[in-house]
Amino acid sequence: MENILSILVFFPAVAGLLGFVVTKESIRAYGIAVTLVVFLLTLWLWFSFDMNNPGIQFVEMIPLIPDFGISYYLGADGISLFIIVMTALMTLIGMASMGETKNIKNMIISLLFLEMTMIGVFVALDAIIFYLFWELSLVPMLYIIGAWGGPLRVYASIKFFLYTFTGSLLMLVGMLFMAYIYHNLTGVWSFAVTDWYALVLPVDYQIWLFAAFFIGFAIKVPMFPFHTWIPYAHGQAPTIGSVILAAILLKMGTYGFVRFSLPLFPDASVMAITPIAVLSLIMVVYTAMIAYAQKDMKQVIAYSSVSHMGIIMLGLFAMNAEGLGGSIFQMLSHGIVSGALFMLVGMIYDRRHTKLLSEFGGLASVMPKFAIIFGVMLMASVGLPLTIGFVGEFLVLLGFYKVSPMITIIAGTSIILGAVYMLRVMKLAFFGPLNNEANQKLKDLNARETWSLVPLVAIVIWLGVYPKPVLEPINNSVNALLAFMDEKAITKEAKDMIHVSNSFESGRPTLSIAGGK
Amino acid sequence: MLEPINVSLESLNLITLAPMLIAIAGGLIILTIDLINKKLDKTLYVMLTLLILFINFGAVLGLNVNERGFFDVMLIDGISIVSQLMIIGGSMIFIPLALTSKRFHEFAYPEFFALFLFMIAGFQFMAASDNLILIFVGLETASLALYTLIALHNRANSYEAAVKYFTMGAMAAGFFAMGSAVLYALTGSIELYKIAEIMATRMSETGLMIAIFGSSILLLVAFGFKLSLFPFHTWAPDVYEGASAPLAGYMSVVPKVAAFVVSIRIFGMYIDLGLEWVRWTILILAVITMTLANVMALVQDDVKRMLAYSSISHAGFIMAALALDTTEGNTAIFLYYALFMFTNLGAFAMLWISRHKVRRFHKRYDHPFEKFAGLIQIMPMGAVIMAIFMLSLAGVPPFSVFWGKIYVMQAAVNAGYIWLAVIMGLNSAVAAYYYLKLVVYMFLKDPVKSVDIVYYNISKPLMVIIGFATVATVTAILYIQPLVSYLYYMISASGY
Amino acid sequence: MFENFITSLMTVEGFAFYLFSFLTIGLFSVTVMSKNILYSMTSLAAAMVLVSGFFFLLGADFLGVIQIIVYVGAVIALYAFAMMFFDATRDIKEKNTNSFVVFLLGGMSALVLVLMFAAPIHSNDIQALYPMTEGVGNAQDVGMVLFTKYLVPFEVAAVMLLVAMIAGIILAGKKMNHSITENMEIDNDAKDEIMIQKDKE
Amino acid sequence: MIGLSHYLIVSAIIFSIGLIGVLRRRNLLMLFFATEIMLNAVNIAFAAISHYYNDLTGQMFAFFIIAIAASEVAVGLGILIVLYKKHGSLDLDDLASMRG
Amino acid sequence: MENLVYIALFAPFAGSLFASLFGMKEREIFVGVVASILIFISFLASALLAANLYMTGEVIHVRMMDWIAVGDFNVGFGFVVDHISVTMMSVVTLVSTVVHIYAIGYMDHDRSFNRFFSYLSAFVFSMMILVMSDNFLGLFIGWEGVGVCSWLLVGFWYHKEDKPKEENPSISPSWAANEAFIMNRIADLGMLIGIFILYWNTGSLRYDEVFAQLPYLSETVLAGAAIALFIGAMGKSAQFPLHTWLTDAMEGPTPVSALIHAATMVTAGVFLVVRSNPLYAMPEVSGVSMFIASLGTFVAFYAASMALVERDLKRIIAYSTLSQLGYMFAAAGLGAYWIALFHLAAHAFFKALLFLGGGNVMHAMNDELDLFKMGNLKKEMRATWLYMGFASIALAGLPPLAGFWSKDAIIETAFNEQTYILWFMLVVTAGMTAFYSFRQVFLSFHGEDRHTPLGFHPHEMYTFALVAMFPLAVLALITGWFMSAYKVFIYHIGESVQYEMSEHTHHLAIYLGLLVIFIVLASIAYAYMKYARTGDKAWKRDEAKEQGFFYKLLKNQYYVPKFYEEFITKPYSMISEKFWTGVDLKIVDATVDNIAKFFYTTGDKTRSMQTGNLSNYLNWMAVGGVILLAVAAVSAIFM
Repeated sequence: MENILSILVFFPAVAGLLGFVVTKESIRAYGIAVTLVVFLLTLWLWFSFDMNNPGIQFVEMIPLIPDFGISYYLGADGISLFIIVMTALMTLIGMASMGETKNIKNMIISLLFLEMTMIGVFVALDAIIFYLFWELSLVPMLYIIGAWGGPLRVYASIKFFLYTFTGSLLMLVGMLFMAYIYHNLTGVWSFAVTDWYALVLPVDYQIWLFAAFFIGFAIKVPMFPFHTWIPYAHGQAPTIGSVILAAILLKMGTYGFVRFSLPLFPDASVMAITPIAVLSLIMVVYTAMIAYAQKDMKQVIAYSSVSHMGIIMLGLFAMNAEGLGGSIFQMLSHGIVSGALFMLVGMIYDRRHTKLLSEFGGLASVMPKFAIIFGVMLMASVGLPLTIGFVGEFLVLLGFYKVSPMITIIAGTSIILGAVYMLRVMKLAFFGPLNNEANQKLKDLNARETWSLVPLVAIVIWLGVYPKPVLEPINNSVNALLAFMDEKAITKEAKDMIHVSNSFESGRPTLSIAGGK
Repeated sequence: MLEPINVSLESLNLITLAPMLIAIAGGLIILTIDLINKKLDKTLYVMLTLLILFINFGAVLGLNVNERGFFDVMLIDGISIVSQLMIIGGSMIFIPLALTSKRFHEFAYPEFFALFLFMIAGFQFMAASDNLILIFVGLETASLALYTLIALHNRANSYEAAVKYFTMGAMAAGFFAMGSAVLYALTGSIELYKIAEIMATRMSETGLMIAIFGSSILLLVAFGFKLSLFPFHTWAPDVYEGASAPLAGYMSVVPKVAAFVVSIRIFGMYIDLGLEWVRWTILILAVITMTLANVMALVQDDVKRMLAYSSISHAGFIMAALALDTTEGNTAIFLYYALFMFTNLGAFAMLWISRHKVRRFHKRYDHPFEKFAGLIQIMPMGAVIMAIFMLSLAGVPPFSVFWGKIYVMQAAVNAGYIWLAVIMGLNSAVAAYYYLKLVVYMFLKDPVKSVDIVYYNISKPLMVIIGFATVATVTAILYIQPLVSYLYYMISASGY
Repeated sequence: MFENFITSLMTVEGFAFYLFSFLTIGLFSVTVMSKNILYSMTSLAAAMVLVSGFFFLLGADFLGVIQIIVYVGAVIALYAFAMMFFDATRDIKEKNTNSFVVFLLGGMSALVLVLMFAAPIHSNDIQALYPMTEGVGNAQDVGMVLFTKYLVPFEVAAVMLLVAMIAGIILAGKKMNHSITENMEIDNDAKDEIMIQKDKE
Repeated sequence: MIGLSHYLIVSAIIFSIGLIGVLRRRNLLMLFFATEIMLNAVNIAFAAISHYYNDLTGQMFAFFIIAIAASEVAVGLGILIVLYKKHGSLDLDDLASMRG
Repeated sequence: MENLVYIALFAPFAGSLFASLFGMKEREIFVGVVASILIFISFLASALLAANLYMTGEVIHVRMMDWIAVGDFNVGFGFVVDHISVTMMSVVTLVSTVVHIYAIGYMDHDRSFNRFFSYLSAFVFSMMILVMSDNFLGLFIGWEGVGVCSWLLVGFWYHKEDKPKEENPSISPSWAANEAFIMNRIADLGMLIGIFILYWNTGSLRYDEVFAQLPYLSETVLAGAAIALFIGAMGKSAQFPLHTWLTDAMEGPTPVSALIHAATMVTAGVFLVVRSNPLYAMPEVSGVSMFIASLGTFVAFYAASMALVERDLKRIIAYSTLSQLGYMFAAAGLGAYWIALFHLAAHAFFKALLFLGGGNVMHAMNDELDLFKMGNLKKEMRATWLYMGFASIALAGLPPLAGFWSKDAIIETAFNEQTYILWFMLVVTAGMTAFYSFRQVFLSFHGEDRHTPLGFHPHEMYTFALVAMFPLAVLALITGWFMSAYKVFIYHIGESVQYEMSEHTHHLAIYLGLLVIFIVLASIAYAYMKYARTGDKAWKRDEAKEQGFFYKLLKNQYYVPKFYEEFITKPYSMISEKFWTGVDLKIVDATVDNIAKFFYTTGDKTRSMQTGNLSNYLNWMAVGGVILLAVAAVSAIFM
């Protein structure tokens, strides 16, 4: 199956189309079956992935519009591989755990289309195809938020759509300009990212292009001043919407940085370290504080997402394998953990139809299973070692320490502030006496809910204890990326920066000793 | 004494006239049939028209590139072929929209179809000539027919629309004539290629620049009116609102294609002469047009009117491509319209099938947003199709207009106008809001009144047309490549 | 400048030109300014006749004749009929607000156009494409060109006139009095609409 | 001597008068008059240029402009008639049901 | 031997998993029993390893598997059994075993009995990782692990309500648990930074490799790493100013306090410093070490002073723990790492004993902890009285009990290092320690019977629990006797732990010891005079004194918690709220919305341009045309 990626992309879409035929009663089973197949396919992808090859694999390339230089160009490397797997997993689990009953058919079909676009984004190697899936992903999400959301759903969904749309249009201009430069230098039109990689751009071009791509990605991430759509989107979205949004859609932004910004504009990326670090710091600290002030459980997690994305952003610009690899790992970890947290909040919402913290208290007494799983996810969220959350966060901070100890120390407060707001939620919702009468008869998780969460708990712990199967391919690809950036960088400052952030400081000349061998 | 003139039939190259003659003959045939038998109904005429257009289309396809005919009055170059094909294609999509399940006034007239064919002939003449006289006559033929077609919808709004369009059109005609006069005064010729030649020799003369600029502005007023460029766009929303929905959709594409061909010829000439001033004037107007129309579309309460503003905005978008005056820019114009045509006509057709004779939802509007509220619950298929058209118009890939958009933007970038591409991008973002508004109404709101049916005017032929438009919109990615290479070939072959 | 004016007045051509100019400008002004539609139309007709004077002056005899026939004979007649139809002989109440802006615009356009035309637009290098033949009547000359080079526009103009005729006939025709578009009774399925759309509540 | 410019300037002035009429008039019929004036002005210009270049093309143009003007009148009046039947007025100010 | 390592490590984990299987079920005694047995197995394994190490001197390194490997960073799960870790392992597992058994009795009536054991065993597992790891990151796993388990255990009675601070200084178990966790997190950040520094400068996190690199490192790096790691230690070991959580953590069940907040987790900080002794022994970081010693001494004194006036039985013990931790840091900071470690072990035994005794009292008094409501309990609780008295003697530092040997060595060290101020303070603190220990013993077990009038009917603890405490009592007695043997044992580690008194001190040692003993005895006597007597001379509360400045200062813990409340917690809440409502909603979000609104209102305004009036449209067109013409004319003229 050389064309596994195409199958992955189009299978959900075709299934979505066929889903129109399936009746309302059977659609949920249909959706779960389809996403399960997709997930199995992604697992197959993983197992047939050559772990030692840092390059792009499963490449498919069909010229689509040669005159524009647009081709149907797919491929996956160690960086995208696991995001794809996670996409399939979270869609599957999200769908399995879904409590919605209204218009379920439309929901399932939208989700299937959404899955197509998400996988598409992560496998696309042609800028236009990437953009295509990127934009297309907004549509089902708009529908999901807007049709099944809370009272402000329309506002939230439009805000989500327009905000991202605006940013990505500027990114599109950047892409077009990039293609133009490519054409100028080579005489050939191409939007293939791998072709673009070969370009060595002058620094001022790099800066402008970086800025254009930055806007698109930063809004999606969402980075600090552009983050205000996310509390609305999360606050209003139905559970499944939040899960997908937090787990996968946000990763599109960070993935974009890895796929485009870093390798294409190494010098500009190095220059951007400080500004981005500052923005990330604001994200980390400021949104963590805002999360603390929230009254709505879901908003806490929404803001915490932003805070965690700050950490991811920081890692991306650490310019060393530790930071970058950690950052990519953190994307997975955040996807799973925040997804699970949103699912948990959704489950309590299904029971009580409120997410206000003040309505709860003492839930641990009536819903122990729920409390335990929430606790595990909470601990993963605050980065407890041996949970998935630690590995990424630790590596990011470790990596960035080399770039700037001061910034790392401030960013490191995320482990404190994260604990502060998460424990507040835990305390307010789960601890204390069970005072609210409405809560006294709450049922603990049912089988469907439990079994959709247990795999996540298992992953949280498995990858916390033994992240190697995931980290290894990421590491290979990240090392290749860094070597590539180093080679491509034209300014001395950038080269120095990459060198410095990848070397040890001591008088010891070699790096032969690597801990624990 | 005048010498008798000997002209060989071959040198006239009569074949270049064939397409228009077919259309005119078709119109006459329809009139004749009507004279013979008064009882025939619109289905016959629609199909006849379609067949005539079909022959016309074939005739255009059979033309060779870069030929002149009939004392060089006719100019069959790449863009004239391409634009004629688009004009006919658009018309072929339009005309079956007459076959609604309800009856509307204009389609009861066989003359409607005759006028329609004459109008197409007029557009074809506009496109297939660089002689200002023929352009003018063709333009007026088409325009006069169009005014009538609008008025024939026969209700207060359509008269108002027709009057507004007509009056402003008359003024624009005055400006066109004046502009031509100035060009004639400058060059002693009214054939554009000649004008360009002579103008080039006179560029260095002192004191002439005012006349050259002036002529460009006079012509710009005339074509700015046709292309609904700010500040000559004011007719557009009202006329679109007053006209029947399919005609409004038609107006936003076909007449503009014809007008763009002429504009490319005229303003391309100015810019080629090195008059950056003209380029900047057009660019600025284009930018204002797209922005202003977008902003105004935001606040509309009626879908049709919103689409009218959006059409203005799209026209501004394309006008900017024109100002680039590169082969890519010119290709972009046609590509954009080719893609826009399916989507926009589809969207208007969707409005058309939802047309009720009574205004149940709003005193003034036929298609207020409320009408479409909760459509997904009432008619899911219709809602999805409409949403696809809206998203396409908003420039969401992979739907057709997106490809036009990136081609235009790429053309802008390639010409070094990155700021223009950025403005286009931002405008698309603003535009997304109002397209989204309809999507939001359809998908995210509950029906205002418990209406069982919105698409009341639907019929099989309309379904076919809409289906076709939908398929063309969705599968654009598959045919872009041949389309672009064909267009690019044709346009570069004609030297633009 | 003024001397120039005086000397040119001395010639027949010059005199005629100035006479026609002042008269047409004056009459057209009356057309534009008059509140009475009758005055307006009469002065328009008169001015158009005078315009044909320019044509004769410029040697475009055929054009002059056409001008008189078409404008005065056809157009003005049409207007006259229309005027009677509209019963518009009475004074028309017009709210001519913003007249300052109007005149400013008019003035400005006049100024710019005059500036344009005052430029040395006339070039002696220009070779006439269809020069007037010496010793041949203008009508013949025009005919020659019209039926060779401009045969196609001519035919298109014929179509245009046909369009105008059809348009005029059907628009003014009786069939327009009842609008099918708005009238539901004409529609066979009118009932459906009412039935189908009945509110559920 | 009367030069080309003289004619052109007259033409320009008449054109502006027409323009003023178009802007000023609220009665549609009168407004149509004004458009006729504009076209007539152009005709003068064409005839004059034609004369001074000794070229027939200008006359051709003028000829077609006359034809166009005539057609416009026919169509315009047709529209006016239906409008009048419906509205009972030709005043522009009564004709603003579509706005915004 | 490797298997023993794994058994020692994973037996508690197995216990935890086993218990968690029954976590949501009704109380099952066997859960506690199984967990205890598994911990005991772990203890046996640890003891065997210790014995083996003692016999063969062979340090065992085990690498279980890879963990994180990215770029040059490669850390696995590796464990080392050397003299330091084996000491800790033995102490931890031993105390844990006792506490487990004890808890079967103590938690008898709790409906979450099973859950308790799963937490408790998980804690032991984490602690074992902490002590056994052969690299800093592994230590950090355990470090955080014990933090979480402590959070779970402190907040074990999560359903208790929040009380105002005046009523209950720790507010509620869940509050105290969160406080402990967050405080520790602050310190953990420091520790992480230390790890980063070490990694980027040595390329590794394994102890042996890191320490091998130390000589090549610059002073700033060394000092930075030392400071950062010590910040981590400060949190775990509740050193000032991160100490407030420890007393609040007394909200947890008493076995938890015994195990976590006395014997094991809180000593992790000391362990870290001892573990990193090559780093702290570097001459470049002597300043840091001195600071550690000074801070330790200060905390010893500071905590002891607060204990003087405390009424809450458990809090007094908590303060004493704090104080003893101060001693340990003083020793470690002065370079006497092995003495610190030795005191750690000895302290673990008697302090656990003390806590368990306190637990007995609590059990008897229906969770009432106010000393002023007790008195003369020895008549109902003889065994407990004996245990507590014994432990208090050990704590006070009277020979021949363990406390004497180890504490005296620390005081001697301070003298030996010629840091006489420290020495003096430590001596004073020793006296205070004796006073408050016995104040507590006398107030609860001696004197007037104040509890019967209040309606308490104390009863002795289960016998098996009392039996289980016996090993601790024994150890509290005998540990000190093995000090020189231990010295020999631990000297194998390397030069940096070796610490000998100088000749001069050696001579004076006996007098110094006697001085301390004298002070301690005097303090005990004073306490007896004040609190233990009955009848007329029985102790009465002195309200006036309780209003005194010093009393209130001490009672309110020097107002440190209040300071945190007022200057950190509340402002944090306030700023957060402001950030949200004031900045995020009103500025950041509003800007975005306003941009959108701007377009919308522009649309609304320009809409009026479309008047519907044809005349206007014509005007627009003409205006446009004429202006463009004018612009054309102007630009043509100027070109």
